[in-house]
Amino acid sequence: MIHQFDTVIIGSGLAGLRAAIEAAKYGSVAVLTKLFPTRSHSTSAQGGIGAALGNEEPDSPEWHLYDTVKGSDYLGDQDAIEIMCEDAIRTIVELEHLGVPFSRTTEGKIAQRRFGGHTRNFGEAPVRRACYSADRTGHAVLSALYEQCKPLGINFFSEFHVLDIVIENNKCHGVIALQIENGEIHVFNAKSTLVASGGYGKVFKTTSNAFASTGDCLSILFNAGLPLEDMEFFQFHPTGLYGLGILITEGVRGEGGVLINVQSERFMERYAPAIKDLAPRDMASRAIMTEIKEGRGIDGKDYVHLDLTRIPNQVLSERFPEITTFCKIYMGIDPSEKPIPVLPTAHYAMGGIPTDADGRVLNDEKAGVIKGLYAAGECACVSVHGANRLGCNSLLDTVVFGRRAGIAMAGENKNAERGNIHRDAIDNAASLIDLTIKRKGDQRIGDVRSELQTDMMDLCSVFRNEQGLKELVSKISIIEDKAEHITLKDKSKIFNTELLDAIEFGHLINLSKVIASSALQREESRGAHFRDDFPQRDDADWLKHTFAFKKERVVEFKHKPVKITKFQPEERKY
Amino acid sequence: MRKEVFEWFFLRITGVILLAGLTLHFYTMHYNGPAQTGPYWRAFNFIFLLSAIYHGFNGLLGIMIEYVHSRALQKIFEGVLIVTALALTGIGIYILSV
Amino acid sequence: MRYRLRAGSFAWMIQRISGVALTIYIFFHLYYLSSLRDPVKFELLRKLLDDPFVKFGEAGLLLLVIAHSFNGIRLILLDMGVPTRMQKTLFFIAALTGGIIFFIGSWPILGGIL
Amino acid sequence: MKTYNFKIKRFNPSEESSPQWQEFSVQMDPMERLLDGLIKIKDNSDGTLTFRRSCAHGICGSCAMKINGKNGLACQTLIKNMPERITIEPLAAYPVIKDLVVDMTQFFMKSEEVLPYLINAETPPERERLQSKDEQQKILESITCIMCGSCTSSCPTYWSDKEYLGPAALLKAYRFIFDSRDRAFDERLGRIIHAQGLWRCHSIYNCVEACPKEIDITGHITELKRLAVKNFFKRNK
Repeated sequence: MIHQFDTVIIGSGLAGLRAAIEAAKYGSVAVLTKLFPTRSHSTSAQGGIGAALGNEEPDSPEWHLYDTVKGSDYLGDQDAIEIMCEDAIRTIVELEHLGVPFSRTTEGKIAQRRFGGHTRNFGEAPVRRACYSADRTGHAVLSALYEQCKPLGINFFSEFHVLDIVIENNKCHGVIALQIENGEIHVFNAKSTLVASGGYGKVFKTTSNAFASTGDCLSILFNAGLPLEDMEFFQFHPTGLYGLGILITEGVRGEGGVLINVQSERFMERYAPAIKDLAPRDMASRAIMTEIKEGRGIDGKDYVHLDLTRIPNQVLSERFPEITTFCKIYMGIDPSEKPIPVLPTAHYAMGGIPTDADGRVLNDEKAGVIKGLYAAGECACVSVHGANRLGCNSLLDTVVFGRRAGIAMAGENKNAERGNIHRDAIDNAASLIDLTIKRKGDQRIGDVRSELQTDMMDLCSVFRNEQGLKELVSKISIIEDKAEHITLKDKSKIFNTELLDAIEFGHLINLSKVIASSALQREESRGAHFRDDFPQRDDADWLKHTFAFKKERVVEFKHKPVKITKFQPEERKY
Repeated sequence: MRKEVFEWFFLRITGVILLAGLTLHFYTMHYNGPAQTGPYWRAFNFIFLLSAIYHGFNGLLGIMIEYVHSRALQKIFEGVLIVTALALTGIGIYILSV
Repeated sequence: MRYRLRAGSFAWMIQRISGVALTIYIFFHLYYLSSLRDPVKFELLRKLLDDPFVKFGEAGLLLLVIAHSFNGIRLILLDMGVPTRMQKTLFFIAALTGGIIFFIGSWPILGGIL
Repeated sequence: MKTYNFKIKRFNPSEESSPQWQEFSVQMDPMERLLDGLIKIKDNSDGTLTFRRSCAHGICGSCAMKINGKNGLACQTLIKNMPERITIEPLAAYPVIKDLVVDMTQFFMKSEEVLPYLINAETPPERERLQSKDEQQKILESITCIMCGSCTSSCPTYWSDKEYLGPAALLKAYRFIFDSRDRAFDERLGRIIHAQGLWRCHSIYNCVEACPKEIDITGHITELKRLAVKNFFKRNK
């Protein structure tokens, strides 16, 4: 079936929907999602969305800018960060007007709380900057955006799995997708296409990410010859529930929760004397892993405790109902009575599809763009998060740059021809499915996938080194071969989730290879990327973005300078 | 659509009236209460009768909607129920007017 | 269909069945009352009431009335704002008091034959 | 590790004429979720087993199903709280697409009937609209709905009457009617007080028991009923 739209948006998370609302003012919009819109992973975001509203105490966008730059370990592009922080206040107010039920202060304003790495007056002390809706901020914002799409007549294609994004002659023509329910192939010809497909945390074994977070579109674009930027930077959130990876928001530390080791020591005081438990995530994760490595994990095991018993019960139940329930359900622990066992969990991809500040996808490290192709949200790399994202900046990133991409697309659509996807591209997509279903061999998808995820976790998580990464690259190569021999039992056209698993797994392997190779080539430690063999930041050689390109079966690298405007790199201390 | 609000509310009101009426009814029937004559009794019986028919038939109407799905059939059943209820009311008034 | 057996669902089914039965009973009741104008017929029907079988029927009627009324009271209380967590408790209270009242109320009807 | 028996209702309407029960035994760690069990079956025994899942911690609403007769999220059901024999069926009242996957189109359409979005045409203030804590308190529970469909699937009225709006849509209506910032009170109320709306709720409370987020759905619907009645008398004065 062939559809014609002005704008096609892949992904119905915050970035996709915010862009859709904007683009729908100027033309027809289709939103494709492999789930149902409100099931997108944005809904899992707990803690908050950052903006220097100053509702609870003095704050300024300038401080927000400084914190974000410093948090990014100076790898973030400062012009883009400035756009984000300046636009933050307007963005939050707009979200509130759209219906987001933010938690309130006693005067009825949007309430704000402390979050990791957000400080007042350039690093003096933590500041209340994260706007929240209890601990369901993502859910609240996503619901409101989805709801507001309704009166705008935006067309939703739920449970459509993207097979290909068609790019010819440096122009994007649209998308080929599989309708999961009946196995039919749909073609979406578009003037402009936005990739807002989210993250890819499923490359790791322990992750806070949803099953759907497999980075399909990044892998598709990478295979099409487009670069992926800064893929070595993958954030590990310090406080995932032990064994499960389910996230406990940083907001709890903003409200007084602390990390403690086996000696009941509040160890973050040693790692970040000024802001302690509110240190950025990369530092907190490393601190936890160091404590464990040095034998101060709880009961000699590989976890530490997150102590929320210090938070008043009323605050806990009012502001953190969801995580209180998680802890009770999954760990059998009432967080008001006992500390929770936590361990860093793979959380957020700083890297992704390189774009400019209006979401246009770059086709090289020199700022050339692909016509009609945009990206926003976690899958994109603007880059506002650099080497490490600050908590509550990701939701802000999605809505600020989602909106900008929406406006840019509407602008471009005025003078653009609608793309036309040719028969052979459609046949290719169909044959991909055919081949996957008919493939014969002795491998089971579950086994090979968990092998990949375990290897990534062991060799490419919080601490990395050359030997491990080299081993990983060759392991991935073996896994890639094994994947050729995965047999599917489900041959049906109707809701074939085994087929989708297989397709997604192909993308996971592809991205793992890019992540591992990118990590291997960056011989320094910066933000979330820490190399035991190069423990120092090296601004002389490495203050630059990585651009990874596909070259046959290997990954090739180019680099792009970091945009520095207001803040020169300094040693990063908290 | 206002009609449905009223109907739902009035179902509760008639329910309460019926409850009070039944208690009294049961008492006079089985524990030799006062003889049921005079204008007050007549008024009581009248309200009691109307409440019972309203409450019962409104209940049936509601149940009918949930199991009959064709709009046309719904209309037919609704008509039948209303006619039956009116007929019963007539008979009731006739009996009470002895 | 375990959902059918929960207190709220069970109460609803009783309410529905007893409601329909009682509405049908209006026909019989009016037929009985219509005999008030005809002494011969009235006497005939009166005699019928002494039949133990009819007595049981009458007790059954009382049971329906009590069930419907007591659950009705429960529903009205809930409509008026009694919190949801009370709904099961209210169901059991209604069942218990209803049962007792049925026992007391059916005594004058069944007393003669039991 | 302990062995559990999963008895799953399988059905592919395009290939079979009626559902079949199939049993699997699965080795489970007590810390694991029911969803982990289903994934183990899919990965190790039968790749054709079909179910939805995404976030795996009870916030996206994908994996609602009927577990031992009760609707719930597979990702929020810890295996150690389950008996050794577990019966799993798709949610009732929605057409089955395949195995545990049901067609929820109708379910979502119901919500759209109640204008499920904040409506306020007044010129917004420069900053946020103020909302007191008390005003927000009214909607706090209703905004936690994850649209998993457990409630509507447990409702006996919905079983027999697919035209009924159902608990989820009514809860959505509540969420906006009681939002102090919304201005579409009359229009939205009009969308729920028709014969197939509020009044088809008979306070059965199955939805409350089914809701994985423990929302007092019937309580919210009752408040809507009272509001409708109050509004009726106010207008007819």
